[in-house]
Amino acid sequence: MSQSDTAEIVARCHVLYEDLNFTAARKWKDAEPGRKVIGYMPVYVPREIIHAVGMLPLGILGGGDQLEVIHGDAYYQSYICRIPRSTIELGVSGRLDFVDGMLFPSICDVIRNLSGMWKMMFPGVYSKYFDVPQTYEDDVGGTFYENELTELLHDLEELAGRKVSEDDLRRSIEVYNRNRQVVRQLYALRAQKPWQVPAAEVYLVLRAGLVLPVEEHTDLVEQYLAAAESEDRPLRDNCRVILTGMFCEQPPLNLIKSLELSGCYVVDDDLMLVTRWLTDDVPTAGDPLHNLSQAFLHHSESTAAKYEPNPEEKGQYLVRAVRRTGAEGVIFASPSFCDPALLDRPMLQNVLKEAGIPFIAFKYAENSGQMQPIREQAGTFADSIKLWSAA
Amino acid sequence: MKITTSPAQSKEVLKDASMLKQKEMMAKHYDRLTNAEPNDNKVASTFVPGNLNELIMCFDLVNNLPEVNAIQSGLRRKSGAYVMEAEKAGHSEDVCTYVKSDIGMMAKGNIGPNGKKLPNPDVLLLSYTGCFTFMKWFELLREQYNCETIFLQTPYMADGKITPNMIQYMVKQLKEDVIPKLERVSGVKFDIDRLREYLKKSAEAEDDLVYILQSAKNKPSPIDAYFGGIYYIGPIFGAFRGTDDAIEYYRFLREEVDERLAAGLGPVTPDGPMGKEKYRLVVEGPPNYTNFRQFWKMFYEEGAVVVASSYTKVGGTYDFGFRHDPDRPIETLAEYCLGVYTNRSLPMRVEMLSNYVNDYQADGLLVNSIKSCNSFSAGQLLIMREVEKRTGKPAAFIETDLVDPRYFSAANVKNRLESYFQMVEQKRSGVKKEVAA
Amino acid sequence: MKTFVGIDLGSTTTKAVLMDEDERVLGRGITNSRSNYDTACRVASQEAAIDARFALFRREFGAEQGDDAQIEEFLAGLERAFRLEQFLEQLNDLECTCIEQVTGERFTEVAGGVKQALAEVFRRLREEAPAMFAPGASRKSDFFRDIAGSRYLAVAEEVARDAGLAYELLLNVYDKSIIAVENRPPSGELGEKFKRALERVVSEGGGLKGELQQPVERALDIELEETYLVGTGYGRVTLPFSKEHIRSEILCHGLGAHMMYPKTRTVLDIGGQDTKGIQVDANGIVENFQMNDRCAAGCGRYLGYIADEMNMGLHELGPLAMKSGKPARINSTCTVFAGAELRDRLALGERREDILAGLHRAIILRAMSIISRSGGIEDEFTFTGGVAKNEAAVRELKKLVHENYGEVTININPDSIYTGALGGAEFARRAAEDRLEGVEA
Amino acid sequence: MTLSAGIDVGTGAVKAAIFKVEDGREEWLARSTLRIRQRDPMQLAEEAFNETLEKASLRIDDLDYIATTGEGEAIPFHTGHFYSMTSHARGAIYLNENATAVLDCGALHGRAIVTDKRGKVLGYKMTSQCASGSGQFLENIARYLGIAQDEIGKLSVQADEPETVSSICAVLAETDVINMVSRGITAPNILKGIHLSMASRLARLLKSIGVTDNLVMVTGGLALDKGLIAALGEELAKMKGVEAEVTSHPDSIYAGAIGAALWGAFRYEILVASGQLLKAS
Repeated sequence: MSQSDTAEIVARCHVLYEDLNFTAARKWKDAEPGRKVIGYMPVYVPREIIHAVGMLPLGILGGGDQLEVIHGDAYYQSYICRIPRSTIELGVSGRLDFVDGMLFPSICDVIRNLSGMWKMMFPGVYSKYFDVPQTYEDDVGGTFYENELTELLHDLEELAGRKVSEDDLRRSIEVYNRNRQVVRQLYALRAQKPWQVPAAEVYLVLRAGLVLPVEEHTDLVEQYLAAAESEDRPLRDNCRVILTGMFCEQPPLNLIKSLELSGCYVVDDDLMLVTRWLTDDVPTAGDPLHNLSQAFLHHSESTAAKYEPNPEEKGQYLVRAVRRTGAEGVIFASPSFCDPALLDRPMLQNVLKEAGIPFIAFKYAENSGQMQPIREQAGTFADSIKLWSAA
Repeated sequence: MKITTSPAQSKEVLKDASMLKQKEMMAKHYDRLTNAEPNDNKVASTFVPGNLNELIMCFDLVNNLPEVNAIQSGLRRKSGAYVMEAEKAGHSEDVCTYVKSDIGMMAKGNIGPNGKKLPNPDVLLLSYTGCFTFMKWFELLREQYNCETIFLQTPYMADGKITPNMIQYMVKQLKEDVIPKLERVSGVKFDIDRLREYLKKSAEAEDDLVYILQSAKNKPSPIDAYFGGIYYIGPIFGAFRGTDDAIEYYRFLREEVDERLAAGLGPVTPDGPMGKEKYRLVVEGPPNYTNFRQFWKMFYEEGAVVVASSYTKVGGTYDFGFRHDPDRPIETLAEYCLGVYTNRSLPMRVEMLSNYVNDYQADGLLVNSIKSCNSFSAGQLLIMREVEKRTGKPAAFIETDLVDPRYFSAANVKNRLESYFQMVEQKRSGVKKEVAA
Repeated sequence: MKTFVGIDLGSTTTKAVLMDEDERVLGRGITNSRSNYDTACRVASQEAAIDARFALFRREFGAEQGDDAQIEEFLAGLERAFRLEQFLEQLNDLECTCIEQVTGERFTEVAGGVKQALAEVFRRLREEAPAMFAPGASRKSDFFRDIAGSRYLAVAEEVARDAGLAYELLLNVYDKSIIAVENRPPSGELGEKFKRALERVVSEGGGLKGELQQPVERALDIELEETYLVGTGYGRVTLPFSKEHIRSEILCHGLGAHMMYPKTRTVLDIGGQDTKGIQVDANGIVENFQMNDRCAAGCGRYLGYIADEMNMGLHELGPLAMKSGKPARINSTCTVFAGAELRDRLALGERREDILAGLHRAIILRAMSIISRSGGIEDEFTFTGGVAKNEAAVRELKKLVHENYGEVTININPDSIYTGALGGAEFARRAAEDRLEGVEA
Repeated sequence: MTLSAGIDVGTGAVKAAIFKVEDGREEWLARSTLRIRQRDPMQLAEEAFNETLEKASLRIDDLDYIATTGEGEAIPFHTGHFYSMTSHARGAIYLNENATAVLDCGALHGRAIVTDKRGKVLGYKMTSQCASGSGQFLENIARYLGIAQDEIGKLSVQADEPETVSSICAVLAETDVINMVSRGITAPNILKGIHLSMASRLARLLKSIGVTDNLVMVTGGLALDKGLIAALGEELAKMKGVEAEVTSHPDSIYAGAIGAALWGAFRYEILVASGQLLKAS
């Protein structure tokens, strides 16, 4: 492994990020006959299963701020968030014509309905609404989820024309465990030295993981980690914040950059949760689907798309994250018109209030162009923490 | 013909006898609710789609429906202030106004339509059927009331079918979680025969409901299946399913409809019997409640009658044969929840609406897209296009909101409706002229 | 003679079309829509009637448009002279009104100075007026408000500076007066004005033109009977017409486009505050339509805000945008925030033409969505409304139409702004015909 | 003694102020404001700044801290930048020591801020989305009605039956207003209606950040609009649990520049005290 510097790695990730034609995934597919690509939307799908049948899981997170939406708007009213329209645009414009299947996980009503739209608009393509349990007892939600996983596996096996053994699944879990480990290291490093690991870079490095084969991505993260640790970057007089509330439609890169420009180091975030959804390694011994199900039920991130059965636990994950990372405040940034995130927000804010943690909130769309109001709000937040941190 | 002037509301409003009866029932129910505490009754809050009224009654719980409260607030023009109240408390302008109206109402003292304070619920029965927002709604209520919350997940019918896994999952939730918790909260032991008894009564009323809704296949239609339909579904989608009251109401309503049918009459509007039926429409989406009469008037003034609507299926889809089945009491509850309109996939909805346009001989589909309800609204433009394609009938699209008056622009809606009616008319006369030539 | 009138009361302009019994357009008139819809209708009708006179003159000469260079030259001269007459009449009105406004607290100490300044401003305006209506002169717009307004502001700034007066005072007097003057359209004494204009033309030219006087007078004597009127457009609900005289603008635009281009199947209309995509059949009957929703982002008014922000005339935006080779990517078409976005980008060093080109593209992208909603584009495609005159918008539209729908014929008529009124006039003609035949309207 | 300058680059105007702070005493030495009107704000900022220097008889080297705020991040000669809500909060406290809440009413955005007595920001929020409740919208309507900026307030307070604007989009709201004129609604009632709808948004903003019985200082371009102040008072009075009073100050438009200058001095003293910076003189 040759030593690259961060700029080089980030530049490569940036190219992948901006590529709305998914050239990397197309190349992967064309490299061997019979290869198949399965697209998935945020927040979480069990990529291990797709990997085990030899397919490439391709994360599709909307069109960002560079895609011109011409047909997508024809399907959505102005009060619906942006991601489904840009996703449809990607589909209608042929940018996803190499994708052999689409998974629409259970996020919200909009993405749920998009699954049905996809069936009608692209009848030749496998598409599935991937339902997950909102109850977490092993016997109830667990059984339901294991059955859902089995169904998905069967579907994919049929699509691939091959059977998958338990060992195949275990190997894939192992591969993803490895990826989860390096991503956890990356987040830990940033929490420790945020000036060495800018938020926009972390974001780009992770985004690359949605279009690259996981093995390649693990290498890339490792390279970045090594490079980031060896470089010396100037420490700025910034405050430390956690960025939360963006569990589906991702903010434009400029927004993430603007936060740091206006004086905030991001020490934790919930961007692209799929990469960190399972918080621990998934055991490889025993029934792999059961293990995946157990991990989902008992070791997964909290987010607005999930029901919290225990009222005492509501929002505590944020407080814990603040303590863990030494953050001085929380920035809620949520997509406009996102019912789950925006309805969750007041409850989370109450928890933070109780814990005496300062916070601010604003909304964005993946194609927001005006960063001035964002800079102003984040800047004021940073100002007040800086001016009064000792007071 | 039983047309009576309602003395309670403004004097010019005309109502059928059935509407008056229904109003009485609702009033009685609200009194039961607001008297729950002195009468030592316990209260369960739950939602309309997939509501388990029969089960709730098994535990002597009074059924409180926050959605219906929000509707009542909308009709009484209070929802605007409630929504603002919730926004003041930090809720986003972007989110569901049903939720905000409910939360704003609590903040302003939780006064029900009868002017008395609504009780705090003893249990929140969160059945999130066909709508994710319900989940957040009850998390918010739980934060407020700090009471037992029971969660029932209804899997989405994404592939157009009910799988054994879905039924099994729901039955397990009901047996292992919902029923034991309801027993604990109410102190009443679950009696499955009692449930069977209620389910039997449900099915009886459901038969009459289907008859009434399908009477719109006649020309002229004796009912308006949207504006009138909202009154008709009230009891069975709410706290009355499984009661003798409901059986009696639907029998009464059926007779009323039969009378109009026999006399060849159209529906009764707030301004009296409707004039000549000029347009027959199928409507997709919930209505607007803040300007309900003004909205309805835009239709009947032009001679437009709604012959079928999807909104009258949110609390259960009965016209394809489903009835609550006393012989499979728990499974039938699961199937009921799974089948409600918003839990159906988009292809299923397209199928249903296309069939309505054809079966009810409608001139076309009108979509009333509601800002608040993504479960309904996301994808409606495609639904509209597909139904047009399949039926060859033109469709139109308007946008309002359930209970947020800021999203009802009368001029805007009227402009589109007028354009739509004129377009239908123009097409017809075009056809006529071609035939004549 | 019998005439049929269609009036399209839009949110920014009101258009009228006068049609004869043979489905031929006699005249077109346009004016600013204003707070008083009755007035807007009256002015537009009057403008159409004036225009119709020119058609009648031509008929009296037995000439088709453009046939006879001499006659065309004469008629053009006559029109300029007529416009000048009308302009001067309104200018006088504006002056009187302005002077009346010089009262109250804010003027206590400066009333004399302001009145003097006003007199000077209007003297200069009158002086330069004939040049504005000289052959070949270009005007910012044809509306009194725009012509007088832009010149007033320029002249008043000079005069105020010379007199050491606050420019704001003169500005305020004007802002107050212009509405009153607009709502008081020029007198209906058209015959008189035509005669004065004729005299002016004769006195300036002489010779042959004397012989033309008789046919002109004959044409002036023809009475135009308003047989049936149909109103449409945004303001139609407030029109003082009964229901059978009102048609939805969707139907009118569909029919109007069909009349101009009978093979039209898809119509795009970008108006001041709404954008419509309409599908019509072979008879001009509307099959489907979609409009923008509750938000007026990306409609014509957007360009108005941009023009204000850039201190440019609306007509100047397109040409400047055409100079760009690299349009900026603009993601927000919210009209009111347009100014902020513009400033943001200018501050970042982007070029004005690139930003403008990006803004034009953004408008057209939004229109493309609405067309897509209404069912896409089928051959032939007709683009109507005020924005159809903007070359930069048209350029983006053509590009996007061809990229997304292949080779389709794109029709843009110089009179496309009158499409709705034209449809209205035809509905009026048909209604009168039906009434005659006893067919139910 | 600390000498500091604040430069506030806004959407409509550039403001500059110079302060002398000694033993907690704050002395306002000079001020200057220039309207932007399609000129380069950066150049104007320099002009305004030079004007204040001249008025205070100072040279740029005499200043210990030059703070920018608003859209002034790009001014090359600044020592530090404070975001506008930070500086408005401080400016408001300076103008009235009891003002622990601030409403900054600018052309496009409204900003609500709550502070403690020292000007420490405790909470804040900005309006976003459509602009029908913005100052820009009000300005457009006033121009349409032929009313000068400084007359708006006076007319608005004469309203007897204010007409509310229903539309959410500013462009559509404009049409609403045109309809009102044609229905014979008077200018005072129209303006008051707009003021009320703006005020209602702003009042909600205040409530949502926890304003209860604070004194609210209105700053920014609309601070001197009596009509808006009155409407705000009415809207707040209607609000349960809020006893806030609204006030303004003739120097309200300088709030940002004042705040920036004072925070600059504050920050400078911290830096000196913590040894991160050596005092020049």
